[in-house]
Amino acid sequence: MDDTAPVLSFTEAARAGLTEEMERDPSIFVVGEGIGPRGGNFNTTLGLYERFGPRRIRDTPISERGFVGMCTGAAMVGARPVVDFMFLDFILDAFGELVNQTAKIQYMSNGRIAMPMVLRGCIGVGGSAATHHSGNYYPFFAHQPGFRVVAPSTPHDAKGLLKTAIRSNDPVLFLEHKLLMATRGPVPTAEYLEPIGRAKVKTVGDDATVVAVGAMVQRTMDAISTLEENGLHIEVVDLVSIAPLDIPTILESVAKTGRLLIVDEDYAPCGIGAEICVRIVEEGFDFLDAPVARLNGAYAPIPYSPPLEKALVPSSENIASAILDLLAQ
Amino acid sequence: MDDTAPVLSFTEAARAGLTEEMERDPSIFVVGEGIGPRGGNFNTTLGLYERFGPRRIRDTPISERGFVGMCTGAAMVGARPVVDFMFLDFILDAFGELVNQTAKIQYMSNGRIAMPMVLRGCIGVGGSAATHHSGNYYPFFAHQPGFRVVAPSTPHDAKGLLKTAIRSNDPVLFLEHKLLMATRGPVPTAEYLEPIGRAKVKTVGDDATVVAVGAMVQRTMDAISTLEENGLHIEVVDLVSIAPLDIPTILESVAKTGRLLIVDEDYAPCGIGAEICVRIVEEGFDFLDAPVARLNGAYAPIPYSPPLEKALVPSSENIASAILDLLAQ
Amino acid sequence: MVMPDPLDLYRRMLQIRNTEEQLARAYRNGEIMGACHTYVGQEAVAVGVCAHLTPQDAVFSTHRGHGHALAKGVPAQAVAAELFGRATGTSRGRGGSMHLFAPEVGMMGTTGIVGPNILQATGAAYAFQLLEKDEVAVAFFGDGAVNNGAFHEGINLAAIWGLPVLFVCENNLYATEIAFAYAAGNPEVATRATTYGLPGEAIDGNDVMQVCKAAGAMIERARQGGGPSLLECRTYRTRAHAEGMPEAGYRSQEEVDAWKHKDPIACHRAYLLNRDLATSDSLDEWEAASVQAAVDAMEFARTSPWPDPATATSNVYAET
Amino acid sequence: MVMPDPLDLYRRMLQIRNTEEQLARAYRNGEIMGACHTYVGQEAVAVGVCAHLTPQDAVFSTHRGHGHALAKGVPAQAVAAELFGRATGTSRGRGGSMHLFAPEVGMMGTTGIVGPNILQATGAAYAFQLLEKDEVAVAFFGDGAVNNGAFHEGINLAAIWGLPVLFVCENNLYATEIAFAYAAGNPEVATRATTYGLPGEAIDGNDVMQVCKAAGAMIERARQGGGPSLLECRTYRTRAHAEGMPEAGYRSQEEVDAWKHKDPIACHRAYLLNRDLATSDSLDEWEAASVQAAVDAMEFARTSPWPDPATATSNVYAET
Ligand SMILES: Cc1ncc(C[n+]2csc(CCOP(=O)(O)OP(=O)(O)O)c2C)c(N)n1
Ligand SMILES: Cc1ncc(C[n+]2csc(CCOP(=O)(O)OP(=O)(O)O)c2C)c(N)n1
Ligand SMILES: [Mg+2]
Ligand SMILES: [Mg+2]
Repeated sequence: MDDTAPVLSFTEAARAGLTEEMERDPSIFVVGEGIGPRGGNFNTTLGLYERFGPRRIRDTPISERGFVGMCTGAAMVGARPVVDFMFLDFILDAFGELVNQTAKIQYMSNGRIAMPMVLRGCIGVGGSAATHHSGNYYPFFAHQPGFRVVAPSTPHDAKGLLKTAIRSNDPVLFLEHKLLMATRGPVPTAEYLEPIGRAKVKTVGDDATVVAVGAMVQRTMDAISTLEENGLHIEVVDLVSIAPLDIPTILESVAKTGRLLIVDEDYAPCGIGAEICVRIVEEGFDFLDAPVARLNGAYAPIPYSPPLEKALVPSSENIASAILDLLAQ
Repeated sequence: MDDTAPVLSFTEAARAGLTEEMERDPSIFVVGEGIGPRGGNFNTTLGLYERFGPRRIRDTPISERGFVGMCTGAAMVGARPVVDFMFLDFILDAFGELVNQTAKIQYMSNGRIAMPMVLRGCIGVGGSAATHHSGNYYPFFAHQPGFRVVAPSTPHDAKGLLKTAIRSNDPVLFLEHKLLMATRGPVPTAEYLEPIGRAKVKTVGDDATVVAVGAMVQRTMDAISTLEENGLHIEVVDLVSIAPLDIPTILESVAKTGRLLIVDEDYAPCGIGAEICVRIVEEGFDFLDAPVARLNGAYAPIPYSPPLEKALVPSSENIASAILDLLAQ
Repeated sequence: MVMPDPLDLYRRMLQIRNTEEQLARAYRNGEIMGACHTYVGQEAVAVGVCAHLTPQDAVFSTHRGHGHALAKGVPAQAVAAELFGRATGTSRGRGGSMHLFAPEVGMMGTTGIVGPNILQATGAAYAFQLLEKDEVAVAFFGDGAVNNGAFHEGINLAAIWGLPVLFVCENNLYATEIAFAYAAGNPEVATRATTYGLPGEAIDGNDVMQVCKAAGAMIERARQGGGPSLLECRTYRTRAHAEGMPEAGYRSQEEVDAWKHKDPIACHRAYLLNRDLATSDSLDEWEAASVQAAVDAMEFARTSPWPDPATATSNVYAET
Repeated sequence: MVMPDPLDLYRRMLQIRNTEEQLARAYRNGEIMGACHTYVGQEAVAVGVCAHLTPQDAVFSTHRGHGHALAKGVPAQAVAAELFGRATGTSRGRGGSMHLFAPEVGMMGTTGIVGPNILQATGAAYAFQLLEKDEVAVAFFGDGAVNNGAFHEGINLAAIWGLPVLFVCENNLYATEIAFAYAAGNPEVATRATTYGLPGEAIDGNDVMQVCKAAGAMIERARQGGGPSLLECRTYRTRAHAEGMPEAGYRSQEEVDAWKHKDPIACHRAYLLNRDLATSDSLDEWEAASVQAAVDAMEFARTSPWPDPATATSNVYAET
């Protein structure tokens, strides 16, 4: 990656991408609570109200179902809405609109109506946000046909993927983990797009493959640094795209390492790790020298108190020992 | 099973269970659209309005979010609501209430508030009901901690499980496949309860294990009858309980057969088959003589036209050939 | 506001009525599957409203949407073929009665879920305002939708942003068999407009001229930037909630008969004859022609090919 | 209706105010995490309403719920300990500020999601009616919730079934920084009651005696089977939306100052003194005692043990 590139935070990078796209295409508009003059609870739209005005940067009432259904209709006649949920938890009040309408209208209209719509929000456990502001929820949208889902882990990917999401004619969930928003990294000034559906190999290794999602990517990098001192070479794959999954990249890695661990903060049952596991079993069973392993957040609503919250999410120590267990098999 | 037991339809059996429980416990009430004098779109409450009156058999406006949230509050102070959605598709408008409230309040209150609530509805593909009346959705509720989910495939289990669901202090989804509602079978007159969380072995065999869900159970039985003529012995497991999963029963079968196919009408990604696969890989990898296989409905919204609708759902021919493929591995 | 030709209104109502009578027969024959909700008795509403719309204006309809689709200009053959599940249908048989999409004439869909179309019409209006177009959006919905959160949130959003959308509530007194008087704390719909700060009016939804006048004024207002309105059309469905459903005794025969006497087509026929706008012979001729066209539409559907199962998973995504 | 002792109302408001001032300090010290929304300026509402409730009556509150919890009788220590995340908190530290549950005194929860508590209060009232209990349910919610579908559906359900529930809207003019006048097509809340067919009244929410009178009558009515009511309390939060949030210039200093002059505690103090119901010395003594109690509550929380991480997954299900 270009080291001379300016360093931006995840949020700044995503905002730069949004700004570029809004400059390019006047049919793009953003709705959400506090995204107007305030610039968004997480500064996702800071300064954009002044730049694009109230019709394109629209503060809403607390009507999640209403404005999601509204944006669905706006997309049906040619506008390109971006829904900024602040916390993604609030998307659940619009779930009926999304699953029965947004996701199905392209199909039901036989492809004559497009559905260009971005649904963005803050996900994940951290900062004692407690159970109504800590959800992940992405398996819901990976299960239902009609959605694309991305969870970038770097500022670079945040910018490139948000631009791609906005240009997509499919509804795309753009997920921003609360622990990543302030993280910083190089972001090229020249325009670029990141494709939806591609995972990224972060470190090359042949002892085991670890696929990590979102905030778990850096935590996994921390975990393997200690292991590398002991001569273990772990291939870390940043999943990046939750729907569709980049199975070829994971398969290629597992073909080499024979061992796979999926690290996902979200709940295990019917989660993304389960889907990756079955896909690898279906397509690469003979590569496997050991059972595929999952490391997930504990199966409970997210508590507030720091020691409880901490206990539910995989730590780098948990990840390191899960890798060692996998290698011991 | 008792052959002298009277033969009832799936719907009659479930209704008998509901009636017994309502006779037993005056804190049970049912809400839904058309469940009053009309007796329910699927006769789920036929005759019960006359028997229990309007407060216990309550017709509602089209306010799914409203009455689900209402029932959540009623359960919090000691009533035992049963929500009858008619078509389960309508539950999605109440998804925020269910995931953020119903499923979390026992935990957030540290177990001081119970959540006895049954959510029942018709699921599945059939009869050209089209995309808004054909959903399955159960992986959503299997992913989120706090729910129990059952999908009985026989009148016997429908009655026993609905009674258990009503007595449970957890929110339980009771799913009734539209193609099963009219099917008939023996139902003992003596009271009985079926436990949540137990799968049932329908046929014993040692060549392969097939786990089937809901309407796929009978279709799988049809499929293996042809195979048995060719001397193949398939062990068919009726999953019955989607959350929690009865992994021990499946594991025991796979230990014997070494081969596993999961047949599920619902979508594959992050579905129930993926979760069963990863659990068996985690706990029974060495039992497996071949990759675990899934057979699911095609990944698309459900269309209306019979030839299209038929094309999306596994047929007994599809199941038979999937079994042969598995055996050929 | 230009008032449409009363004769065209009559022709259009006839087309809807006769097409649906044929669809109902086809349903009894098992040629139409799933749920089929006819619009019989409510034709004046769709026809009176859509008479003011261009093909670029966007209509969002309900589970009871055959009349809205036909009034918006979707060919009867395409509607019939869709209900017959054929490749020549509006969605090549994917949708059926509750999923009619014809964006080429601004028919943006019917829905099997009560409520969402109110929000989608609000959204189309948002796009029209954003992109500075002259188009307006219309949501048709029943009394049953009024108790749903979508009504509350959608109308409020349209009101605060002054969006060019008309909300047409077809109050036919029942949601399936549940009376609006039971389901709502207040039996009126139009007066609720004050709660959201937009104009509201209740009219006789069986009088196509009245619908035409009221809707025309509200649509013109929206087109000129005057914002949304709520129009309550008091009407009645004279057939069962859905074809094949028994009349479970939730409404009296007297009530049904009284409304049948207010049949919108019969009333409008009288209007035309009283004003010498047509002769009964000419109207009888149209009637015969309309029945024939409806029969032909069924035949078109009946003889159309089934969709190819290989296409069952196409168009789930735009990029595929 | 028996009017509560005005002195008790004063003591309770003091307790809420002083406890929250201490909580705000603890937040600045980093002893309280997450989001902390104070009730400062709105105390008269919770106190005036809850003065009429028994421990069996059920209250369902919002993200701004400390005042409701304290007014309903949850000990300040338990509230403070919960916000400190300690094992001695109302939910042993699981919930924090937005998830306060104390069913033993009828505090059925605060919520981090706007809307659901309106529905849950309706449901508790449904259960009370079904089980023929004398209890009533109360939902507190802000002006922001009024534009949400939960308001529309919940109030309608309560109205059509005559449920014993009181809906208390604390209209403090803003939802975060979004003015209700912008977010709603109609700036009034109480008048919306006619849309749902239940009684509604708008009052000065900073006058605890007025709140007490209005709420008392509505609660008595509900208890006697008279059904639900909607009470709009016009009030104001004088602190930021949440602790640590900047006042982003969405409201003028003049407006804030004007409301600070209408501070409910200062007004009620004047009321007590004017009527010789208390001496300023005695009120000063209570003030000092109240501050001390609040400080002690913080100390209790501060010195309480952290919850055991091993308990982090208990009580997800009843049967485990
Ligand atoms: C969210 C939702 N809940 C329930 C249904 C089932 N349903 C279909 S039509 C209908 C009644 C609709 O009544 P109304 O809105 O008055 O329209 P009408 O049938 O009278 O034209 C119901 C309850 C549905 N389609 N969607
Ligand atoms: C469904 C939902 N959307 C958004 C939020 C974020 N949020 C928390 S408080 C708040 C404002 C609430 O305003 P109001 O109801 O007036 O209560 P107040 O804060 O003024 O007491 C918002 C938008 C939320 N908690 N829930
Ligand atoms: Mg109706
Ligand atoms: Mg407010």
